[in-house]
Amino acid sequence: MAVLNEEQTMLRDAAKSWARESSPVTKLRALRDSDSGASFDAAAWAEMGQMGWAGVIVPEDYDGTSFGYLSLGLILEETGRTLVASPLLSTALIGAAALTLGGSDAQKSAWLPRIAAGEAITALAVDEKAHHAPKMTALKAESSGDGFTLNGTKTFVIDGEAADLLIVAARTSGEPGDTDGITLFLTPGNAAGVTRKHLALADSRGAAEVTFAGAKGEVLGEVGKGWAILEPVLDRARIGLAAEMLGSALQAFEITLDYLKTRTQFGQVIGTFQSLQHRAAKMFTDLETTRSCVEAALEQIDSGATDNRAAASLAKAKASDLAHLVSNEMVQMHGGIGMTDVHDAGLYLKRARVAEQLFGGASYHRDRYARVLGF
Amino acid sequence: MAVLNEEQTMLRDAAKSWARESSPVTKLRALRDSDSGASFDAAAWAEMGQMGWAGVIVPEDYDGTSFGYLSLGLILEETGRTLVASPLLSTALIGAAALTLGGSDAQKSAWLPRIAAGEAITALAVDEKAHHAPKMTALKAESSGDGFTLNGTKTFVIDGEAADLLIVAARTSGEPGDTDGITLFLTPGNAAGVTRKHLALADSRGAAEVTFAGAKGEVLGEVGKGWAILEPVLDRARIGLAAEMLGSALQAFEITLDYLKTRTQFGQVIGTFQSLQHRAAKMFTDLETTRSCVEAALEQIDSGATDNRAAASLAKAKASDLAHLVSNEMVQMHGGIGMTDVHDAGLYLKRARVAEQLFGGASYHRDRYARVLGF
Amino acid sequence: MADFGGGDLEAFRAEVRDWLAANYPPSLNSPMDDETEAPWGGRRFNPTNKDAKLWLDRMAAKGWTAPMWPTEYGGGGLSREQNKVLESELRRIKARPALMSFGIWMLGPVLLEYATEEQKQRFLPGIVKGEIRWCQGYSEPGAGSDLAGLQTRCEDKGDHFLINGQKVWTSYADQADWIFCLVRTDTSKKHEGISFVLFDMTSEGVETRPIKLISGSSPFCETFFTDVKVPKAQLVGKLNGGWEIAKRLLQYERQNISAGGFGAGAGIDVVEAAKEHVGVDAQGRIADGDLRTRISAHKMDSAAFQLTVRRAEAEGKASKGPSAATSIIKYAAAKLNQERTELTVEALGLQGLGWEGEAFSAGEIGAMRSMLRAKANSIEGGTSEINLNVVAKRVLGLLDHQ
Amino acid sequence: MADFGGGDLEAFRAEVRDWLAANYPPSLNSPMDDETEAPWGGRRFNPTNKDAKLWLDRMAAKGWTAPMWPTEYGGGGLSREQNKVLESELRRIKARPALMSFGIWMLGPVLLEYATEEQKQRFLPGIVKGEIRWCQGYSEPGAGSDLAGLQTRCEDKGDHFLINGQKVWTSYADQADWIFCLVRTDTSKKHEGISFVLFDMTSEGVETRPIKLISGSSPFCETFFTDVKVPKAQLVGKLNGGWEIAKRLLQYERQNISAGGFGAGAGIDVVEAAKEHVGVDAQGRIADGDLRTRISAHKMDSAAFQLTVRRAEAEGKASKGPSAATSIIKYAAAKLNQERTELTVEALGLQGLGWEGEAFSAGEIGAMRSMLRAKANSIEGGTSEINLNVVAKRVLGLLDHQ
Repeated sequence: MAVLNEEQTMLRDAAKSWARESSPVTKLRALRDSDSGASFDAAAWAEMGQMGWAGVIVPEDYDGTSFGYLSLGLILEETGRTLVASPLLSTALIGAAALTLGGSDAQKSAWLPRIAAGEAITALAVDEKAHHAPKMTALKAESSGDGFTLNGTKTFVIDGEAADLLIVAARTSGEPGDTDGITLFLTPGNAAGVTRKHLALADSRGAAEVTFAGAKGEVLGEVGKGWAILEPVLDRARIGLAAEMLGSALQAFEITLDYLKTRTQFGQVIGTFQSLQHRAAKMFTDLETTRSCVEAALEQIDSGATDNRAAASLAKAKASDLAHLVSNEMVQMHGGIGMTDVHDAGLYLKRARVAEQLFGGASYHRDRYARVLGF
Repeated sequence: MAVLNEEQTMLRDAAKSWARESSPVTKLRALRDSDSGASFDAAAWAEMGQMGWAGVIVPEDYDGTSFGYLSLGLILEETGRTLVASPLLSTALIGAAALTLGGSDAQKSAWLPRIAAGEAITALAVDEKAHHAPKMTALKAESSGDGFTLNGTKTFVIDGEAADLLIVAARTSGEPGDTDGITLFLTPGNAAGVTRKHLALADSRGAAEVTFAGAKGEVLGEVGKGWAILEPVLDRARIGLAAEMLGSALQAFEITLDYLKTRTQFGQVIGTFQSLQHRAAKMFTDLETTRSCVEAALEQIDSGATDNRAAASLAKAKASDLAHLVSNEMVQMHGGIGMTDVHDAGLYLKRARVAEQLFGGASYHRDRYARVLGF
Repeated sequence: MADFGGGDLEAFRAEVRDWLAANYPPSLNSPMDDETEAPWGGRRFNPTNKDAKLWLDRMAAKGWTAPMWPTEYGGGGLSREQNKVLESELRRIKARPALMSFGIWMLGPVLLEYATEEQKQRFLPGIVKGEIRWCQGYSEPGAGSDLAGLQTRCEDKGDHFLINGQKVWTSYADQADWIFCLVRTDTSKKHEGISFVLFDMTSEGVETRPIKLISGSSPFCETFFTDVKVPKAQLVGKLNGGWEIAKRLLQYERQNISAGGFGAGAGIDVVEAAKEHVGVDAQGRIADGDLRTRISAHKMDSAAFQLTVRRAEAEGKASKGPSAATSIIKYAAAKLNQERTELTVEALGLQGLGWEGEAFSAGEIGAMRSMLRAKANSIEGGTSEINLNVVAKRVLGLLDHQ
Repeated sequence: MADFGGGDLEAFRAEVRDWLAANYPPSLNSPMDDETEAPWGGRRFNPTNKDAKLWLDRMAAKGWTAPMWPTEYGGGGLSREQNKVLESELRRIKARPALMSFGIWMLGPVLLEYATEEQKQRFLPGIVKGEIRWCQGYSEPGAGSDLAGLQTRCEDKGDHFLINGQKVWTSYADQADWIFCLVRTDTSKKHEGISFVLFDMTSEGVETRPIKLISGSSPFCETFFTDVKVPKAQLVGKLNGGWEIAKRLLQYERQNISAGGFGAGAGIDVVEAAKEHVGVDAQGRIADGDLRTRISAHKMDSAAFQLTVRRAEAEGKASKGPSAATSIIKYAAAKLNQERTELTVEALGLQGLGWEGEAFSAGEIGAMRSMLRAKANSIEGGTSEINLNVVAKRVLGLLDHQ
């Protein structure tokens, strides 16, 4: 655990007890079993908003607290522990980051205070195919009279159905694969020409497929220069998601460790078996090294660094591998009971698989890390 | 172990007892400590020749026994157990295969009986750079009067210094990377224009760098169509080497298993520790599955199959991974004593690393396997 | 029969071929219309396509639902070579199985070995005919890997046994007619206090509850016994002698699992998924080199596994005893299927993350669910940890911790 | 000292800077001419470049060879913050170390804690000055991981101890002046029968024999004791109380190993080796995608490790106790160095397989030998298996097998 200041310690403790007491894993089950198709629990989000969590990285000028990314990461980690389904990532992190980094004064004024208050939901619409590939943006934006119209389809849009504001990566020039020619647009979720379809994913939170058919878009940042905002925003998203995944993996590990200490077979507590001990110790090693990457990445953003590519790919790749390993071991070490739906292991496993892919899997980020390092 | 016929069983048993009694690992130590730069023990090779092992795949018409590749693989496995340094691979397998597959009657008559009798050593000169890449052949062969002259350098030539006959892959047309335009040549080891330099490798067997400066070469097979011989010969070499590596890994495993059964720490035989038991059981799993691949590949050649690419890459990749794992575990499970030069663990480790790279490492063969399978 | 001549076998092949031509219902050449056609037999077997039942009855009449069992108990009485011919002819016409049955795969072989003559006469013919569908009462909530730790009590009440307790992971308990069940008849001992009994699932006091898995619905049930009365004639083997039978039966179960691996070949192919969703480069290689490498390694391990199964079979036949390679097959099969299904989900990307709904094809949803279901491969029928312990101790000769 | 002001520190920095400008011998700015200049000190320290000795003497005079030890024993008496300033100034001018010493890294700290005042006065100043070179007599052929199983006997002969036995893995025993040594003073107990003694390596009956490793020559020795007489005043701590001291000393040893990792950054860089020998594609990527992926994963793990070392340090400082992350550092460092050296050999291809001779550069031969030498990283100073046991038990709270 990073060395925290008083304000960070308070935030972390508040998040920890809120997640444990007010939003345990049973809440995710309830959301799933409600069959509402909602990607989060609105009541819980309202509470989170009241606690100020939606405004942690929003500048004070726009009614946020400007506590920074490490603070937000701590909340994501704690809510990740109990698999809290919330727009913390899509809105409090991604939406706030995109508007802060790329928004005009008017855009900031219009949206940041509402985000900070927990009143507006935002969603980033970037991917178009099954695998994360932001440079491959093909969705067309064409200049038309007073603005731009968008045509095309985005998928894997987190909290896309609930979003009041869609932040859309579109192509105004160049070819898929080019970073030049990508432009970001703001489009209200309920704008004419926008249709949204629910994608029911294994994690019970899901995502949206969003189709734009002549919908109007307002430019965020500069035309053709969206990559300069999109890439830093995606890196922040990856780091924030890695913090959430770290929390989930840690909780899954702790639940498993408890089981190892209580389950008896062959007259022995199974945690006394050396092969399980060594596997547990290796998981602990991965947890500790991943934590270092996640916290360092959060601190690096807070320090004002402009290039967080390596740090983000490192954090996301390590968190993905960690989530993969720990979720598998959680099931295996629980044996049969871990395979049943009444146990939480499956929920951790399914969330892990979705989070692993979101904003690029370990494979994507190993490739990217190598590129950034020049090989 | 494959189901063997009587002749194969006898060969295997003979090889096993000869290796154990007449050529234990101390022989490799002696070769190393002699500082002679020799790549094998001539006296041992003479014995092997007398037992007929040099002619196992040589057709009966040329004084061989035509027992086949499975038989030769069994000998390689048994001699691999005690790290016997011999030209069994370079000559009895590669040389015999190249001449049998590509030689004219005259060439076969000239060389195969001498190979079968253990009287001639052959060496395949294919690689030119640090990584195995037969298609990248660049060494130039130019037509000149009655034949061809060769100019260029080959490296990692196994038994190249001792070779009476060099089998050289050269380029008569096309560019490095093309398979068309590669031609195989026969050149006596002591031919004018051939110079050979010893490469002292970690396995104490070494290899040669062979430079051709206007040396004459006699075409083996057809001009420009050498790939049709070279690739099948390399596949046979990979499979034979995999058999040798299987034997070395098996012996390394058995030595380690014995140590696990006798070494005591904390008042326990260390083989009772579950984490070591599981690691041993996983090595055993890899030994068994690798054996299946090696034996199936040998049997596939004997069956007359013409395309052995997948089988060869499978056997060599699996054998390389196996050798890597088992040699590492051998040192680790022996602890400090395994790190000392007086123990054999280092010899198994060093031979493993050289054999892993020879004719393509696991990485090369995973890539090739995927290509052959069409992805 | 040992030197069964090739000529006789060919005559047998002709006979099988003729019989199949005359007796295999053409309507079974199409895929199953619905799950009711899965030929599990039993009292409630009522397939939508009645030919599934006809096929079962015809095969059962020849004893070919249990081809190598003795004819006196309804089996086919075939030699191993004849059985291979029968199997190859069934494969040739792509015949559906006539009967899927735990009775044939697991219970029958141990009854042939351990039951009294009376019990064999009573139970085996019904198994061959598929009249009775069986389930297996082994695992309990507190007895998984440590099966012998089971606590379901069986008391001797003079003229009958009285059974109380709970089983878990009972496959198809809610659809089975009878159960073969391990019970505790002596609480003062562990392995020597277990007995093997058979009883009717319609007995008073038997209750079943289906188990939902992380992958969705499943054939597994929890099964509860409350004062279930069982006639003493339904004890197989000796009182307190059930552990030996239990272990033997597990061998048959494992052979069953090993033979096919886990769901190999089913569903979306990982290479095709990667080519479609990840794309290929100019040389036709999967564009993601990292994923491609892992797929190649997996394909190699898969090939190595298949070759090992084949080798173990050949060696087993040649040496008349199990090959050492068989000991690692269950462990390797579980690992491979987990790898295969994980790689498929990864190759599919977002399309591999779907749980339900029209945005995903049945194959894509199947990929996710297969990946989840495959996690049990290293748990069911003996955990991988137990498998490795067994290899270390029985095959490698390492000792228990003192 | 706790609220040491920034201003005072800056004054100290200026003082250090001036002193270094005046006292660091310019001839040491060049690389070492030969191994004799490695500043291990001791009676036989006789560097070709005499300035190495001069530099040692000047630093020792200020106590800066042991900057944070009390001045009364010859140390520098610096605070933690001052020491950081000193270190940063030494780094700034790229100063060679003045003294490398097991006496400073390992023995001194436990003497400060366990020795009598008389022993401190006798031994510590000599350590600070580098007058005596020390070696460590811990492992024995039968006592590796199970160090407490050591058998070297130490008998009480009234006015002296008599030592008989054998040590192994004694680094530089053949060049050391004195040894700190674990001996058995009670054969009826295990941990409670061990004592910690110091003695002169020139004592009669001491013999050393260098150990050749799989990677070539090494600083390790076998050390034999035959009726070695040791004055009783050279027992540190209580008779039979040596195990506690031994463990404490191992902590210092591990801290030492952890701080730098194993040989990180030394030798040929794996990325450069791969680019040169494997080549790059049109996009500048290492052409072998499989190797590239593994190098990238390794570089990530390496970065994660460095960040963890840094975090553990920061947390340790903030909480005044060791961070849980420290428990995994030795294990992770060994694994990383083994990976790094293996990948380098693999990337070099044939050029990584050389053992000697002109066909290979010193760096290439070093790559092979480093890979071989690195195999010991997971053995020396506590095996990885022991490290994992310790994490499982002390950090995760799992219990011993019953």
